Amino acid sequence: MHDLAPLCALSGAEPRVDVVAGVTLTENPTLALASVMARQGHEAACRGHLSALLEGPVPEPGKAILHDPEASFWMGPDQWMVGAPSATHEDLAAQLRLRFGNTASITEQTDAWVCYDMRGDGIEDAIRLCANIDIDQMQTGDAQRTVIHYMGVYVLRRDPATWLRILGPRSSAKSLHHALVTAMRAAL
Amino acid sequence: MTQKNRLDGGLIDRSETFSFRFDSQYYKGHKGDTLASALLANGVRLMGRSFKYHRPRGPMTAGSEEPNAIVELREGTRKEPNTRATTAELYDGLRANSQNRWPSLKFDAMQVNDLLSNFFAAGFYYKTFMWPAAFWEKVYEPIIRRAAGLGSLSTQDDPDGYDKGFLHCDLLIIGGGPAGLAAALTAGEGGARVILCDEDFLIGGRLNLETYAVGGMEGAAWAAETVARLQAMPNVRVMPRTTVIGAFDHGIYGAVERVSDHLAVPEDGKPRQILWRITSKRALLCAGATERPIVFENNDRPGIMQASAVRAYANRWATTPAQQVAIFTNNDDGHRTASDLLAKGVEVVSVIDTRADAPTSSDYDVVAGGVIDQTWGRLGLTRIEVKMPKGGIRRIKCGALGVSGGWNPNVHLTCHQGGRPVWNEALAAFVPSGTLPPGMTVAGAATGVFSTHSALQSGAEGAKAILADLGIKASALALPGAEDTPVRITQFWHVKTAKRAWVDQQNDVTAKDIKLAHQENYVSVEHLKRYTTLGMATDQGKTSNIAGLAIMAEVAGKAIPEVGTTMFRPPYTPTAMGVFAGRAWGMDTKPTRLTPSHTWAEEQGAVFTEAGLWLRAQWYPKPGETHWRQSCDREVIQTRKSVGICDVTSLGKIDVQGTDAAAFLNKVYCNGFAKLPVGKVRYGLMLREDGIVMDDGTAARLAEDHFVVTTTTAKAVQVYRHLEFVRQCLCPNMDVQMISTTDAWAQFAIAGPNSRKLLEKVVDDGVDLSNEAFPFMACGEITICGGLSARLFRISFSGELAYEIAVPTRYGDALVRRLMQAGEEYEVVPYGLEALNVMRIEKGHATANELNGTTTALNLGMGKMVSKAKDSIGSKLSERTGLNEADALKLVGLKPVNPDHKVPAGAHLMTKGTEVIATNDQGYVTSACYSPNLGCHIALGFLKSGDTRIGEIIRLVSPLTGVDHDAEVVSPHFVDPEGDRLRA
Amino acid sequence: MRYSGFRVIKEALTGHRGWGPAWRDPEPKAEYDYVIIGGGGHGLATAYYLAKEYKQSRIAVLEKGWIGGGNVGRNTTIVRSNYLLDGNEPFYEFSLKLWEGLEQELNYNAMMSQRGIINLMHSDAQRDAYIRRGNAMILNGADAQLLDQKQVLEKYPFLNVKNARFPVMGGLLQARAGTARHDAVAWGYARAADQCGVDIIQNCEVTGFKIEGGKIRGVETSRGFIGAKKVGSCVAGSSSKVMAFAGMRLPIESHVLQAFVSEGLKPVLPGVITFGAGHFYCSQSDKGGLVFGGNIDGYNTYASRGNLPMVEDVMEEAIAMFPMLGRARLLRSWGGIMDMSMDGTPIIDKTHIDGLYFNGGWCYGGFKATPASGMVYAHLLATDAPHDTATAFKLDRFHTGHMIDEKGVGNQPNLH
Amino acid sequence: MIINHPLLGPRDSSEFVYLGDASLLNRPDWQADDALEQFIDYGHTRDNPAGLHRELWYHEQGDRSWLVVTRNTVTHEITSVELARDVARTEGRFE
Repeated sequence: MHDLAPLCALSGAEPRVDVVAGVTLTENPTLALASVMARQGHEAACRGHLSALLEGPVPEPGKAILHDPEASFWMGPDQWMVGAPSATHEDLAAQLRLRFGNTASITEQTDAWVCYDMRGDGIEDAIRLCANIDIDQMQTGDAQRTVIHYMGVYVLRRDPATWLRILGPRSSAKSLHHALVTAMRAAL
Repeated sequence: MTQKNRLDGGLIDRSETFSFRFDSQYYKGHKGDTLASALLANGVRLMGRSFKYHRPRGPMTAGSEEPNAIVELREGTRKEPNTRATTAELYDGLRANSQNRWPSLKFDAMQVNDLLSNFFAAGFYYKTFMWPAAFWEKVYEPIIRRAAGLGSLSTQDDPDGYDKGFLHCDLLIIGGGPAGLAAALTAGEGGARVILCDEDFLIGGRLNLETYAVGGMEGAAWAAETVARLQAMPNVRVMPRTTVIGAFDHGIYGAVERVSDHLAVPEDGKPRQILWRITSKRALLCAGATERPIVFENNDRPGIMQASAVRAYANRWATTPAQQVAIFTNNDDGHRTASDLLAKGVEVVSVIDTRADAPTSSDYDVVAGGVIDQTWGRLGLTRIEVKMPKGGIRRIKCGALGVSGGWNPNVHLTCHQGGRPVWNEALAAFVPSGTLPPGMTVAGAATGVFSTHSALQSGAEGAKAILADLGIKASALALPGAEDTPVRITQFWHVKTAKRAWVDQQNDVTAKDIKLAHQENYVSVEHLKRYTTLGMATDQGKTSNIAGLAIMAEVAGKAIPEVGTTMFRPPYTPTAMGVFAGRAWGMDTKPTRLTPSHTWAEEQGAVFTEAGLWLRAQWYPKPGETHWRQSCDREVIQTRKSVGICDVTSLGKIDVQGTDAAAFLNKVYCNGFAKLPVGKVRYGLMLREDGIVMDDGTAARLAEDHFVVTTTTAKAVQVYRHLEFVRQCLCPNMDVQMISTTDAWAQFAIAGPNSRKLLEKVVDDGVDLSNEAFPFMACGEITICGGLSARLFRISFSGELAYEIAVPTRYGDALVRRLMQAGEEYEVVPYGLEALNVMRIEKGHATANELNGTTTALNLGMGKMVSKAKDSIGSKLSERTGLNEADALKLVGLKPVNPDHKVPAGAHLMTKGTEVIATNDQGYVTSACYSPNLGCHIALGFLKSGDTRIGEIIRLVSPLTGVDHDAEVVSPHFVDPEGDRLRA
Repeated sequence: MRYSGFRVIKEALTGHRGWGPAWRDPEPKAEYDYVIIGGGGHGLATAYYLAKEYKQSRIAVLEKGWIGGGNVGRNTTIVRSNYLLDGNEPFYEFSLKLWEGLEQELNYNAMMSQRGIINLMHSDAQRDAYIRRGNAMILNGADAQLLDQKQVLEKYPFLNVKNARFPVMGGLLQARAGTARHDAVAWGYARAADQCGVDIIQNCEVTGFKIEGGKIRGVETSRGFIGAKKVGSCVAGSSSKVMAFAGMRLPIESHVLQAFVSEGLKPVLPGVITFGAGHFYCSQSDKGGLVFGGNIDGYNTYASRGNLPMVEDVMEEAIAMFPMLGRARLLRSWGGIMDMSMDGTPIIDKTHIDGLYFNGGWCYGGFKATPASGMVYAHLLATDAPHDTATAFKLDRFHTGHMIDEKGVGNQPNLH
Repeated sequence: MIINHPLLGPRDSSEFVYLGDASLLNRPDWQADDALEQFIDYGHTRDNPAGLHRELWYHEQGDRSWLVVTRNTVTHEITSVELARDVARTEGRFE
């Protein structure tokens, strides 16, 4: 085991937590991520492997499958993100490569993203000040790519529905955090 | 002060008394007042001065169409110039000051302009101020600019925050009067997602301003009850203080919610205003109508107002501009004002009706067929003179005159996508045309149906039809009973006079100006507007445009619709610029991207610089270093002598996979990639389709079907977009998959002769870094520090033996610390962008300064890289003759002849002995630095036929910065031209 | 009738009864030597210089609506000659010199005001590029000065330098640049051309060309056929539509540019200033309105209106530069259709049809070019040879590879 | 504007980046006799119609699909949106 200590995206050793009017925003460093892109001509087989992994249907456009331990959301045509707890899946990309074989291109994505969990009553009001998505129409299991203050993000509605997960570019973690907390303070 | 003109009743809250100040005087008002209503209640009519002639002015309206009563609201950093007193909500402690006057509102020295008005006729400035020519900027214009503008800015940073937000709905209802409320009830009860916006702080529109009964109760009470019902519906969002400012494509509306403008200071963390972008499936415009004036001589004195405004002040705000009021009207609605005022105990001295068949009244005096001939009162109306129908003048003492020239539907938003309203002769008004913004319908007075009953009905029916269109079933609303008075109007636009009668009050455009414009052939409505400035003031002609058109029609002998109508454009009312910016200002203008070593670099005291959105370490000063050059030189020297470390994470990284990945790269790079072996990196030049260099970088082949492509920091987004274009649009059948991994990997350059030794201390056992096992341009996946997966590339930007190592970003901080620790014995230095730049110039490597979007591979000395043996993007158009001329620019190195001289970037190159003029220009310097290794300044630049001019002494000129000296043309590779160090 | 100080005073004292029409409204004649299509600034200037400088006669300007209603009537009024490239700078400097004497030339006060333009710079690379450009300007006989941050702040003390996301390092100043009253430019040229005998025919839309044996014979219009020996198209914004009548496809796309004006404010901005970390330019008019703009919306369009995202972009940059503008109010916005060319540079050239000429592709730099565009186009029409300052604006430059790409963004019009 | 993405439904146009005429899908054959002329035309000449226009938009802040959007340049009405990859496969010249 190597001896380098990881840092959270906000540069802390421990994840950051903010609470505004009962809504919490938590930096979540425990998520391993990898993208799965079907190889041309292997689309069906790739979906099959993904379906087996998720023990059910694969996510369609705009959707996530909130399965444990591996979950997934749709990123683009024949392209998905797979996430899992990093404690058990630090080598997620390698695991997926084994599973998918030559049916998909797998890319390590864990450190490309910062993950924030926003939970509580009123999260919709905060999101309305951030992103041009119809948050009221988003149900548990919906996943949308959108923009928060120039930063491309994914917003996922989790279970329970008072829980949103926001994935943003890791290098902009601080700016995204600032945008989210500012919106929470303005809206809540 | 007593509120001497305060009446009984109204919708103000007398339980809350606010103290406020206008200019130096303190007054009292109540919650629910506007600044204008509170001032009127205190007997103040004079609130402003006009733009050109500095005429004394009071409020003309009770709403957002106000041209006259505009003030500087608040003080200090929160000062808001040009604020309409008629919409500014009163709060305790409010401060406002009059504007565009000196020294005081009552005595304004600039009113001398009024006496000289004969000289200031429309367009006068186009005919004069031309002699002598030099006097314009020096004499005339400074005088004009001294008089420019209305209010003044604080000139200090706005202390308040703004937000932008996003809303989605089935139906957006714009305006909460009877039509809007009936529509909202219908749609809300039908289950549609509804947003109801109203610019007022009290929703209800004219229901709050009138005495009409609705459903057996007072109109205002019905409105309040209805609003409460709507607010209780989860599918309805009721938004008071929210102005819909623009109708944009595909059902998108901009709306500004004034969250905190009714407070002295916004609450902590809360915005002053929010710009909502509303995405609607349908919109129903229920914006009501605006009463227009009749134009007559001296019709601009404080106290002369819209008749409907006089009754609005009486009914809603329980105030009157004066105890004795006269009315001037051409329609029945003017009489409504008279009866409302009487009911409030205000004396109606006379109703002058232009119509010979005017209705009579037993309650007040009516002059049928009379017109206003003249008015008196310097700072406020004291007397009117009426031209009687049978001749003769009647003088009437009064402090206010309500004028009613009929009503204009508020069609503004219907025009935002090019629709032009059409003339309705019966109403004597423009009404919305059939060409509306797609998805919009119009109801209520905005369509020209003016009775309360028909407004309620058209709102309800409009909503029902929209819901049916959306497939939502709505039941018919049980309409409450309301008045259904027909419109009776006889067109009458202005009382003819040889003197001045104001059409556009704020900009001081008179009927005479319009006639002059006609006389000079500025007849087209747009010429009229631009020549006279009619309709260009802060009210955008809401009360003046139609009268102006009517007068032009009359002098041109045309019908009004033949003269045309003017376009209304966003915003509907003037809108604070800050709200469009939202939170994007100051340091938050754009997001900031931080490198993985940022925290560590901060600890080292690094100085940072912007590179695109990234913050990158520019240099790392050591104690005692007082100038950046000292740090930079040290970093360069130490790196070339031993070893240095630089965070290069910001370079774009793209994962390219698939069985056709190599063929794909072969297509996008002008040089060959098909045969690059696994475990090797290659430099690649990417062209735009027009043959100009887009970007350069490297591609590392990690596996047969797996490459990692790097881009420059600046072009990462553009290159990715381009690659997706090629992949999806030009090579749709290639098996290629791509994803950006820029943020996923922390990447560090380790450069210098000791870089291998340093690296050997952190790589795991079994990783062979020897030159044989891992030669220049090798790459591979390795483990370090006891098992951490990493990618290693033997590439060099500095020209030294160098590597770039990448680890998952979360370990970047730990890795840089470990590398620094491991390098202690070699006196390793971190180096920043400055040192990086020096080393790459010394090596002759191009960067953004050279890849400036106009340079070709040929210019860069890499013309041979453009393969003719294959098709790649840009290769064909790079063959054009103009890009391959004999004297084409070539990248060269430059050294000063006098070693003390600089070779500054941006200087131009001239052949010795030629005149320093543009036609002799031979090229320019792109990048320059001091080279601590060569001990002099050096530079890269482009020179015509430069590759054949090595050794030539050339003249370097920068007249802009006072440089003119000689430089020697040399090879761009100042350091290690053979590349031995790279391969060591 | 000449405008003069005496005349202004006399008319003021006699009720302005003596002012005549600024230009006539003649009926179109059956034939002209020259027909200029487009009564914008460039078309009117072309007609004026054809008559005045090149001593030609029998000239008509055909305008589909009202004169000055295109981009000369809807721009941000900036006049400058701070270009980099050899193909451009001599032309724009020639234009600026014509501006400097325009009022006297036209006997009409277009209020050309040389209050200076500053392009802010925010990085070392940008400074290097500005130095190169400033030098190119000077080498072409124009003026340029490099300012440091302190010098910029002396002129614009309200500029945000305290907490600016992109620090202001200084700026490139062209002191002779400035603004002019845009409508007055069109009217001034119209009046002067009219006085030279040019027929300005409004509400006359060209609907086709009559071409025989590869030679132009005249134009079809909404008011009937009008014969012409030479026809010059000058309809930037609609160039593709008009030239399609001659079967031509152009290296041009039509795009909308929005512009904005604030409420009238007491002067705070002495000249023109542009943001270098984005695209934003601003000045303050003699009436006190802040006049500003930014990028085009970015998609092909012929609708003279824009959308909200670009409004927000422009305002964000305004606030980034001047946080004090947060409480200033936007009064009005408008949109104009631009001929966006493939390299961001105009085209003034003959066409493959004998007697048919083309002037267009002005992107959003056409206003400042008005006098020179008129002069060099008149030169081309009268002499069949390009003017010395406009030899590079050729229609075939994309064939030969002689693009004039100031921004260095290539053949994608919406990036220019 | 709102672009009705064939997979994701209506999306705000600010998520997209505009390129230009969809004729850019028809990249000429580099080995044709008049390849240079064809590339010059491909790279620079445009119909630029006032009316229906097929054009390329890239869903940069979305699923990264390139789309062919048919839009009226006078009214901005969008009548069709297709995945550019599908269009390229059926209409374009490609290898």
